[in-house]
Amino acid sequence: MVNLGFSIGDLHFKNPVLTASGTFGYGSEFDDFINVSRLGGIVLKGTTLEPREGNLYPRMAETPSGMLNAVGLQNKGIDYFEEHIYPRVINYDTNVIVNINGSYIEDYIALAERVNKLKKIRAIELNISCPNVKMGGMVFGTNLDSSREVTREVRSVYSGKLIVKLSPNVTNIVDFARVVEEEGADSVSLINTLLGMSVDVAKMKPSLSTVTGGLSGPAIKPVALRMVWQVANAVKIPVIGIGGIMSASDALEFILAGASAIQVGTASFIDPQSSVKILEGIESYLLLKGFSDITEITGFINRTT
Amino acid sequence: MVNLGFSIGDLHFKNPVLTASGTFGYGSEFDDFINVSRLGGIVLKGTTLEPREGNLYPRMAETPSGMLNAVGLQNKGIDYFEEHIYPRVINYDTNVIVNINGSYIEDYIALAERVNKLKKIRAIELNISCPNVKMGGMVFGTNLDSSREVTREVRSVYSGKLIVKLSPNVTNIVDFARVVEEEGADSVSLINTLLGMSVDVAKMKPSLSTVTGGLSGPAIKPVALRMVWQVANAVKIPVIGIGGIMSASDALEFILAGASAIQVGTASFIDPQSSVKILEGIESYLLLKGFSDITEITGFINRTT
Amino acid sequence: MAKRIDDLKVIGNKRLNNDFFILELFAGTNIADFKPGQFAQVRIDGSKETFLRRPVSIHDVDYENNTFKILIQIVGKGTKMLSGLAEGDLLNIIYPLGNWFTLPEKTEKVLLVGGGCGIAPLLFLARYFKFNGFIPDILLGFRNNARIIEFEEYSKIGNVFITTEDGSVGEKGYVTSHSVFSTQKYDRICCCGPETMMKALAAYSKNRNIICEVSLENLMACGIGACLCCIVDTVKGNICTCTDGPVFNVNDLKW
Amino acid sequence: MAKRIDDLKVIGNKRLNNDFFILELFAGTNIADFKPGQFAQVRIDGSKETFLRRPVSIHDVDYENNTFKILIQIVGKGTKMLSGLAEGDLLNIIYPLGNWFTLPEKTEKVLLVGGGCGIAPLLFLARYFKFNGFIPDILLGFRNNARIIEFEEYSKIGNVFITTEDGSVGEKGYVTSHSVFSTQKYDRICCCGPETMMKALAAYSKNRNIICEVSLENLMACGIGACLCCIVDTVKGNICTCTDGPVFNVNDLKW
Ligand SMILES: Cc1cc2nc3c(=O)[nH]c(=O)nc-3n(C[C@H](O)[C@H](O)[C@H](O)COP(=O)(O)OP(=O)(O)OC[C@H]3O[C@@H](n4cnc5c(N)ncnc54)[C@H](O)[C@@H]3O)c2cc1C
Ligand SMILES: Cc1cc2nc3c(=O)[nH]c(=O)nc-3n(C[C@H](O)[C@H](O)[C@H](O)COP(=O)(O)OP(=O)(O)OC[C@H]3O[C@@H](n4cnc5c(N)ncnc54)[C@H](O)[C@@H]3O)c2cc1C
Ligand SMILES: Cc1cc2nc3c(=O)[nH]c(=O)nc-3n(C[C@H](O)[C@H](O)[C@H](O)COP(=O)(O)O)c2cc1C
Ligand SMILES: Cc1cc2nc3c(=O)[nH]c(=O)nc-3n(C[C@H](O)[C@H](O)[C@H](O)COP(=O)(O)O)c2cc1C
Ligand code: FES
Ligand code: FES
Repeated sequence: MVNLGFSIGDLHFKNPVLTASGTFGYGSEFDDFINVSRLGGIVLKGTTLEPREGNLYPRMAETPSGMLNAVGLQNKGIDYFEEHIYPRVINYDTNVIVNINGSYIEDYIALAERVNKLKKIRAIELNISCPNVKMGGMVFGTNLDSSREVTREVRSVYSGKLIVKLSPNVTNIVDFARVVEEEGADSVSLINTLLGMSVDVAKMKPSLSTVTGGLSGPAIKPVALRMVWQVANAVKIPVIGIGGIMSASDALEFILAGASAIQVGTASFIDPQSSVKILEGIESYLLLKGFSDITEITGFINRTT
Repeated sequence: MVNLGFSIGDLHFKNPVLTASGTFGYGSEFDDFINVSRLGGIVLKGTTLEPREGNLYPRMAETPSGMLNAVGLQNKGIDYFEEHIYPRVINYDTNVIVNINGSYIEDYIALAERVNKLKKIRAIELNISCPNVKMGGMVFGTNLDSSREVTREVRSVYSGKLIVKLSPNVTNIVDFARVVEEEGADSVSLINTLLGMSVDVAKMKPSLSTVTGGLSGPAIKPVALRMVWQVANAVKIPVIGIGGIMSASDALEFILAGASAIQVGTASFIDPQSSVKILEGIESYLLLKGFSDITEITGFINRTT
Repeated sequence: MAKRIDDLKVIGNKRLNNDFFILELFAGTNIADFKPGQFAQVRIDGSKETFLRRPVSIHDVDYENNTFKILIQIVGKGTKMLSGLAEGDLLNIIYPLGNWFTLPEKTEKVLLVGGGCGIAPLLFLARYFKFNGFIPDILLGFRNNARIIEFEEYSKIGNVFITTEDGSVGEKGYVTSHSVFSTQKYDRICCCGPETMMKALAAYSKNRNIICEVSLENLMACGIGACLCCIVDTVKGNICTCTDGPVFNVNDLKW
Repeated sequence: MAKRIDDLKVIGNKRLNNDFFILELFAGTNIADFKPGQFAQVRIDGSKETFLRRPVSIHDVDYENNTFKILIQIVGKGTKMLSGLAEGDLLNIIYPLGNWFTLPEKTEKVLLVGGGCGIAPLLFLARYFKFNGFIPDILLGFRNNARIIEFEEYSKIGNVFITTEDGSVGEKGYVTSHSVFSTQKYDRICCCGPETMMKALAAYSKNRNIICEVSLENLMACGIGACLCCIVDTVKGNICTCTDGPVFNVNDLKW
């Protein structure tokens, strides 16, 4: 038996495989395919204070080894969440994390306060990196001062574990990781999508209604991995790696580079069982290589190079 | 017949298909496969003042729909270039562009002065975006002040066309494009590679000797396209699109988004004939769609959205 | 109805014409309970450009032999790949997905209308209606002779009417201009095809108070309600084509 | 010698054992002029993970029938894909690339040494040497019985010696420990195989003033000298394995 667990402060995760916000619905979409409770955690679809309709169709385009999305945080708002989703989702025997989003700092604060009262939610992921909304989102995550301020304010009202999700669309992601660490974040997760675009050459117009959208999938893995490696070498809090993870081998790249855990995103669209397969693959790898605890390989490449 | 030509100031290019620096050697590597003179232009391998040995092996790793490289500007220096390469390369009946690189501003200036004397070279590409060297390169291209300064200084000594090659590893590439335009650049080319990384999970170590490297190929196309679209809408000088262009359709995405020309990079490794195939494909498309001049479609999507 | 993910064996690949082919898949003895209008998400292997699954309708189901069929039109890289599958190959598939056409509650005269690859779900739908006592009329539209797919199976179920744009078979023109609309009076129209066609039928139906259900072909990433990419703007707001659809009553759409 | 890019027809795919297979390609009547040690860059279609071409050595050339062969060891996604090629399939290939083993100028006793997939270039090399009047000894190393590839063809050319790591065939151990080195005196060794093996032979040769040429298998992107990814650190600085190699005199390497 190998120990796959890791912790953010005193919050324990039974294994390092989480699912990424916006790619795993509220878990139930996957009940027919996997036992969601086997996962280390699930991060729910991005939630806002008020209901949001998101962007116009078309919101999606396929790209080489990836996809663009411009969903734009469509969700039914926190009231609906509390009433209809929370009671259901807490039946999973895993850490359920709410991904919170806003247009103004006040939105983030109000949301964090609301989630703070949901006793079974022990962590939030502060999304300051959504590229698909006109206001808020990435605007916070690409400005150091705003990142600092929103983290500080949310920290002051939220007593659970605070994971800040970083934007890759910046010159130096390490600066952002350091700033949110200073302001009391318990963990950072990265990366959110890269801002991208595609054109329908036959129709001579942009593929997405919003012209630009967020790029995810294997295409972004090398960039994500580089950023995770940089950040893991710069902060002390646990780093959660995200970006193009399709297989256990992909996940292990992140872990070897310094990630304490990973999130499976777009992969769940291609194979709804990928998260569990990745979990099993990580375990096999550790057994094969003769390790008994995942922490023995976390950041392994940094010890030897 | 369709007109495919475009110009940077008074420098005319017979068509918009160029080859990207570092992926096309000095042209002769491709003589067996294509008639290099058919192209709109070729950008030569990055040149420095002194000879450089580049980085240690391994310098390359395959990634989903892309590759990482860490060549590190290996080249024989400007003296060798003048004596051995220049006399040969000018036999091509196309625009030959020298890609210049340095560790210090003085290097760029000295190089630009040298190239200024080579009468058959009518344009340089100022590479302030190489991610694979410890000093110079991307350090210039990710700092607005340095970008401004190096462009200004090179402009003051170089009388040919000055194309500045931008780094995608920044928060807002438009700022950089505007700054170099202000300083007298005649054109901008983008993007250089995205900083990425990969880990050899079996060997438990980074795939590249330098750990991080430059990501190129179709994987980066959506990011490149987004940046080209942003920049084309912000500057008046011609924009040259680069990044993951493998087919005429890919090239047309960039042109429809606002690029006056494109460069074919990594594609030449997969198919040494891609540049010419892309050229032919662009021509067919214009004929099919009933256009007689490429400028009719340059930035087409910006006119309708 | 639990969704499944399976590697199903291809037991037949029949080319209908230049553009259309039918894959027959063996579903095993515990074959799923399919409803007409539902679809599947098939995985495309073997191309660098096809990252996502491709949605395809359930074309026909044979509960006796535990097989089902999908009818595919070759339009791009993914469908091209699928056309190369041979007997014995495995196809990774998530199914059955989405909602289905509703069964009339009382006696109704039903018309099924399909255009292009939109005819795909209609065979199973026709069978299902007939099984439940409603013999439908079936109107199929094709671009021309070369695009026609065999409609023998449909003829066994109900009256079949054909249009081609060039008049080479059946009436000339679009389905929407077929004479059947002036000679017959329908209570219900079920439709799948190009959006312009469906919109025309929706307008026609609304004007006459005919119940009209259409099957939408929105771009999908996941097919299971997880990504919110496939939304359609309805009177209830943006809802998912893959879970709340693909079949919609036209009164719910903002057409 | 002009490089070419062609879609060549596969006329045979012969499986040698679990890991090795030989593809035979029809090169057309204007077959290229190959030299032993040269390689080709083959395009891998049909996998999302294989973006770059794969370099493979020219294994054998048949100028009478205008065909040539490549011998491939399945190690990952690309070689797996290639193993699935069938007669009649087309393979897109850039060839012939790189330099070649040098022919002795005077009478020399020559040993060819190959390990693993490094035996690939040796058959054509052996033929070439014999044709030019040098009958080589050939020493081949395999992990075990199961990995052995048929060496009949080699035996027709010169004396063949075998080692296996488990001793199941030939002498037990690595090629470098084979008794031939104590019983014979060679003027030249040509070698292709794992780096450790080549380094050991290089050291052996240098100590005894034996001419030693090795063929390197550096990672390549372009294969034609355009990317500078495949470099090897030599006494002349960093030079390209794909154009200045793959064959190097060990005295030029910093081993
Ligand atoms: C619920 C549903 C059921 C469908 N049923 C069938 C069916 O039974 N038979 C059939 O032939 N087709 C059906 N389609 C359409 C089919 O999914 C697309 O034709 C297919 O995805 C195209 O893939 P490709 O790789 O060949 O084309 P691509 O190379 O990806 O694109 C070629 C063209 O097809 C369009 N396209 C690409 N993906 C989709 C998509 N997911 N939905 C719609 N259009 C797309 C593109 O915009 C482009 O114009 C259905 C679609 C949906 C949403
Ligand atoms: C000049 C030259 C000649 C060669 N001749 C032959 C030959 O005749 N027969 C043969 O079987 N193999 C030969 N090789 C090695 C062959 O290129 C690799 O085994 C092949 O590229 C692996 O591809 P893959 O997709 O199966 O493996 P991948 O899935 O890409 O990787 C599997 C393993 O193979 C290694 N590998 C990947 N690409 C290369 C590469 N370009 N060069 C070396 N190792 C690599 C990886 O590091 C990894 O450990 C030669 C290599 C060179 C450079
Ligand atoms: C369709 C879609 C919707 C997403 N929605 C959200 C979201 O609501 N909140 C968020 O923080 N990230 C969102 N993301 C980003 C993912 O959580 C993840 O960071 C990104 O997709 C990179 O990982 P991947 O390559 O594994 O998908 C979304 C991604 C996709 C593809
Ligand atoms: C192996 C390699 C070497 C490169 N060397 C240079 C260089 O010397 N100078 C430069 O400006 N860009 C260099 N580049 C970047 C390319 O010119 C181009 O900007 C980048 O690869 C993106 O385009 P692509 O995706 O079409 O390859 C290099 C790229 C590769 C892959
Ligand atoms: S396709 Fe993902 S929600 Fe419908
Ligand atoms: S592989 Fe590109 S230079 Fe050798």
